[in-house]
Amino acid sequence: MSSSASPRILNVDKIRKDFPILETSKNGKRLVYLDSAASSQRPDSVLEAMDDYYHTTHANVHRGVYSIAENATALYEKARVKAGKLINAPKPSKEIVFTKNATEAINLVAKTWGLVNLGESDVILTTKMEHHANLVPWLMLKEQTGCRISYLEIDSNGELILDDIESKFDGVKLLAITMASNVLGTIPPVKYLTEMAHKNGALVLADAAQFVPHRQCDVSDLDVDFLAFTGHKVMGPTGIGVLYGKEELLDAMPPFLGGGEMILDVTLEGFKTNEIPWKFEAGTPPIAEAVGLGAGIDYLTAIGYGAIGEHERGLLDYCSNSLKTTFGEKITLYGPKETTKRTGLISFSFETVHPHDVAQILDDHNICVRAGHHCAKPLMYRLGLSATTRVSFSIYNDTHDIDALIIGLVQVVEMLG
Amino acid sequence: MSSSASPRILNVDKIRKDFPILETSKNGKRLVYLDSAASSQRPDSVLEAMDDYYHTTHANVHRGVYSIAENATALYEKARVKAGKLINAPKPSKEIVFTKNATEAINLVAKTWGLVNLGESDVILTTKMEHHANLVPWLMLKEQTGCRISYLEIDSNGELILDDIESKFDGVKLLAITMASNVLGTIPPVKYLTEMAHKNGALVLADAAQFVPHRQCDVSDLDVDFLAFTGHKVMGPTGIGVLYGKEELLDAMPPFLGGGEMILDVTLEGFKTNEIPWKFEAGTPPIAEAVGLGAGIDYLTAIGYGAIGEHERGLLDYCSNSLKTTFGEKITLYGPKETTKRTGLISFSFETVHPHDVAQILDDHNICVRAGHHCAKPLMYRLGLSATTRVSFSIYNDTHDIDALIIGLVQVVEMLG
Amino acid sequence: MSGLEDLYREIILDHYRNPRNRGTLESPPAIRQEGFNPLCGDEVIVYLEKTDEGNNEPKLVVRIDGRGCSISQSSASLMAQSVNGSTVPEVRKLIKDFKSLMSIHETNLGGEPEDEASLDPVDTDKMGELAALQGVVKFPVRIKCATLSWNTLLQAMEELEI
Amino acid sequence: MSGLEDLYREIILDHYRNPRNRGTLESPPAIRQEGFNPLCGDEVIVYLEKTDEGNNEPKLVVRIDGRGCSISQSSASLMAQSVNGSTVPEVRKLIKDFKSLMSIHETNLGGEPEDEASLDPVDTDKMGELAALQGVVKFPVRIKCATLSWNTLLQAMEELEI
Ligand SMILES: Cc1ncc(COP(=O)(O)O)c(C=O)c1O
Ligand SMILES: Cc1ncc(COP(=O)(O)O)c(C=O)c1O
Repeated sequence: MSSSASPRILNVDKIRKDFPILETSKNGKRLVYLDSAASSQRPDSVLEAMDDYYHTTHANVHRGVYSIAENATALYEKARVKAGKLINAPKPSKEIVFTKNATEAINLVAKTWGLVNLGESDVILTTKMEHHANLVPWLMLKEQTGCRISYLEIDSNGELILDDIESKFDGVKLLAITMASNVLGTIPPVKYLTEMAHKNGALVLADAAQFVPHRQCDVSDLDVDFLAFTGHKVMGPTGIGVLYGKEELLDAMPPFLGGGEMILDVTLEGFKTNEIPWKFEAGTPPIAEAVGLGAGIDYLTAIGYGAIGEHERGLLDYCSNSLKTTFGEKITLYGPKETTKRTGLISFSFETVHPHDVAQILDDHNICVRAGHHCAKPLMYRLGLSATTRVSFSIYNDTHDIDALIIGLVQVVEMLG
Repeated sequence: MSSSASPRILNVDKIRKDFPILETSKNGKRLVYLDSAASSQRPDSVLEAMDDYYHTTHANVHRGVYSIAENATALYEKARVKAGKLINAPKPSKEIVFTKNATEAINLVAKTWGLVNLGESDVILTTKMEHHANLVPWLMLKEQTGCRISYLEIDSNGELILDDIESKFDGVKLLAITMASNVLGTIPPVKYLTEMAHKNGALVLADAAQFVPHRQCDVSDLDVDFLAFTGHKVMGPTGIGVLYGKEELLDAMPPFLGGGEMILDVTLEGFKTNEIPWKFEAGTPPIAEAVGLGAGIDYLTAIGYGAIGEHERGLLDYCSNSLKTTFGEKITLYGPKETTKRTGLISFSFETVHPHDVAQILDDHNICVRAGHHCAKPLMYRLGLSATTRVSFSIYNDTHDIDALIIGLVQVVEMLG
Repeated sequence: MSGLEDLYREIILDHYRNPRNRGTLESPPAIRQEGFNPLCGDEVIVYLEKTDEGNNEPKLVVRIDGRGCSISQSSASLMAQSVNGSTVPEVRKLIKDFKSLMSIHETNLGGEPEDEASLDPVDTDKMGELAALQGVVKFPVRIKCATLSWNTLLQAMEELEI
Repeated sequence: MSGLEDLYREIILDHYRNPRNRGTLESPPAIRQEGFNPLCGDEVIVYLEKTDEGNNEPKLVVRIDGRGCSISQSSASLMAQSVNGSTVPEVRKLIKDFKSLMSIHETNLGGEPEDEASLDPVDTDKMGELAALQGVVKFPVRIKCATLSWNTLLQAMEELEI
């Protein structure tokens, strides 16, 4: 067991001081936050960056000639470059579009590239472990265009079944795939599948919402065509998401929303669109949120993906071992067996206790876990479940959090088991 | 002249203390912010509300069983009710949809209600003084559906020409109209036009982005069907906007973006949409931004629209008189002559100096004004201009700001006139 | 712990572990109505039928399927127990009382009450075992669990045009 | 004030007040190319034609229409003055030099330089009056004003297939 694995890699006690919410308590019990996959907490440097922006610089961007407006624009565009560099985008200032969240980023592609490029004979290939954000936009597109959607199956470990994969690409125009399942933690072989897709003339959209917070993401290496992630899961604020798209694709796409900023000219009859990325950013963008996201990215990269990954793997091992040792047959853990094949989260279920009740009783211990379908109902149907309980880790979690979890779960089983 | 009008109504010195950015200076000159129509500054209570939210409560909303998630949800939904009450929505918890900005709010209506309800024989009636946000979405809809767009003309005072108005509603399915022009300040008679529209079987969408910051907005009285405004102009943060829609209309509309939160069920084949307003809020919403907007609304309403209006009318009078007295024939002011018919902004132009140069030289005095087409190019074409200079007022402006403006403009004319 | 014990009362745990009226009815003639809790994906399927009582008021027959947490499933079981064999007016009264029991907190979540009448005080003594669900109001998020089967019942009644 | 005086040099104000080569050319044969500055709506219309010089390199003829601020209009006037009567290779060199003069700050606005070569130092002595626009780089937002006519020229040259 690796009970001391995490302290060796990250100084969690020091990190926690940057996150004031983790110092709060309820009925004398400190907050144990094990729901970072839903939304991470953010260090104070993020809030300070936003407050500082509002205190010294705020003005609307791209349209002002005066100094604070210029500075606001520069800060906003700098955040864009930072977001692009985080995922190694070749041309960050053109290929990064700020959206309101990852969901909007994926919808943007569906409603621009998708509407123009897909027809009745085309197929969107996806998987049975997608988050609704990477599924419902395609189901809507299916309604609009008559295209078909096909699904890669998963095996009992929650890994994609890749047998006979070449044949799955028949008629496929787009592979829309998660880079890390928010329920199972599974990390599919996106680079391999992208090669396969490209060989078969399909593009690839990667949903990296659960990947970017945990692992180094390199779009240049992966060669995916589109990629989405979301600010509030990478220590940034709510209200901002990121779409990466290859320059030539973004260039060729029709605009998404109409309004200020996305146009070059408007007459009573029509309009000319602006250059990328602004073509896709109608209206006043999330300026302060971009600044905050930049600070979140700085914090994350200062710690480094190497340490983050190692830390999380340590917690994963510790947690799954503790769960299995404590609850044996009573508990089922989902997802890949090997920790190297997954991100830092564990979904599990008890035979006799519903996840909602698990979360409710844990809340009495001030422990935050997620219970439900995790916005992945098709996966739930596939697993034959209506819900699971999920615990997820970030840099501010340590083995004490997991020990508290186990104590709480013991009481759950006592009460309702 | 009403040089002392404003101090009597509002204690601007006290108000300014709530806005730290107004205490900053550049080269020994304090910031004179006259661009609130582009984006207002925000009181520290807004930033404190957001920081406090992140420090004590943050979690993803609507899906968590644990306390901080419940509290986050409650705060988010409370902000919705606050936004609804601000505009007197009959059912705030159902009829208010949070978007990323006003632009998205209008696009939402165009891409859901519009796509379903408009065809080749239908007309969208709008005006020649719309912001691109209330024009480009309809131009895009025209491309998609073949519907026509017709425009209400304006007279030389920048007021709508209402002669023979009944005939203008022929074939009209939607009147999309601003409640206050961001260039002219004009407040069109939206209540009267809404009656007219309804009599002729048309719905009404009101763009209240420039109205809600300045005047009491009452959707129950106006009876408009949809209304949009934006957070960053009402002392709220960036990254959030508001759509109001009548319950039965929102209920009947197809969803907008697809993803988490907007669904009841998802299978491999299709999905069932959630109830309003969540049906239109795909993905993680701008949670902290909603909390901040709520605090901004509290600040605004504590001051009260009565005082705000009176204060602004005082500044309007003072500023237009000063401009006319100082520059006489050299300057042209746009918009209605009577201050009661307009909001607190003035667009003007000098015969010989381009607005960009005006703003540049004023920036040297640390005075922020907007120069350009103000995202209203068709209006610019109509006025025969490529740009104007615009000054706009808020509760933290006083006559000193205007005095500084005049001094700056005198230098502008000296240098380039 | 007092809050938790209030939520997980013995009656509730009993109905969760031993749900009453579980099963299906042939549909048609019965109405089959699905209900989802978007929060967690809990699912309740209500089967509803009315008996032919000649000139007398028909009575309702209800069966429950689906799965979910202790609150949604016990509430469905309690609902079925109270509804089965009752007349339509009796059921309407039950629904009204149950919603009153729950709706107080729904308001605090930021909503308007559905209608003012729903805020009438309820006499929990007359509600029998149903009153055991009262502890739920201290846990606003769980109200949706508790009301799921009732809302589904209402939809089924609409379908039955009663 | 030193920054401002650097921006509004005498040469610039002169070209703003008395623009050179203003007018139109019949199109076709000339290319008519519109350019917009999305920031402010400034508009430059470039008319471009090449002369027939027999076996020698053709020369370019340019006229300017449109309206905008002192920087965009004086830059257009300065551009027209330098381009008129020059050969295509000469104009390409001019464009490159001018962009170098400007592009340093574009990078700081968050963009990548268009290509590395554009960062070569320029010899402003050889640029004549054009060098007066150098003060613009201190005002990043105005770089778009200054480059508007040049980008529009480039597009017109593409249309002319030269
Ligand atoms: C009249 C009007 N409508 C709509 C908008 C758009 O607001 P936003 O950019 O926040 O979407 C603005 C502000 O720019 C405006 O002035
Ligand atoms: C895998 C995955 N994709 C997409 C999303 C959507 O992110 P957001 O809600 O910020 O749009 C999430 C998070 O909920 C996720 O886990």
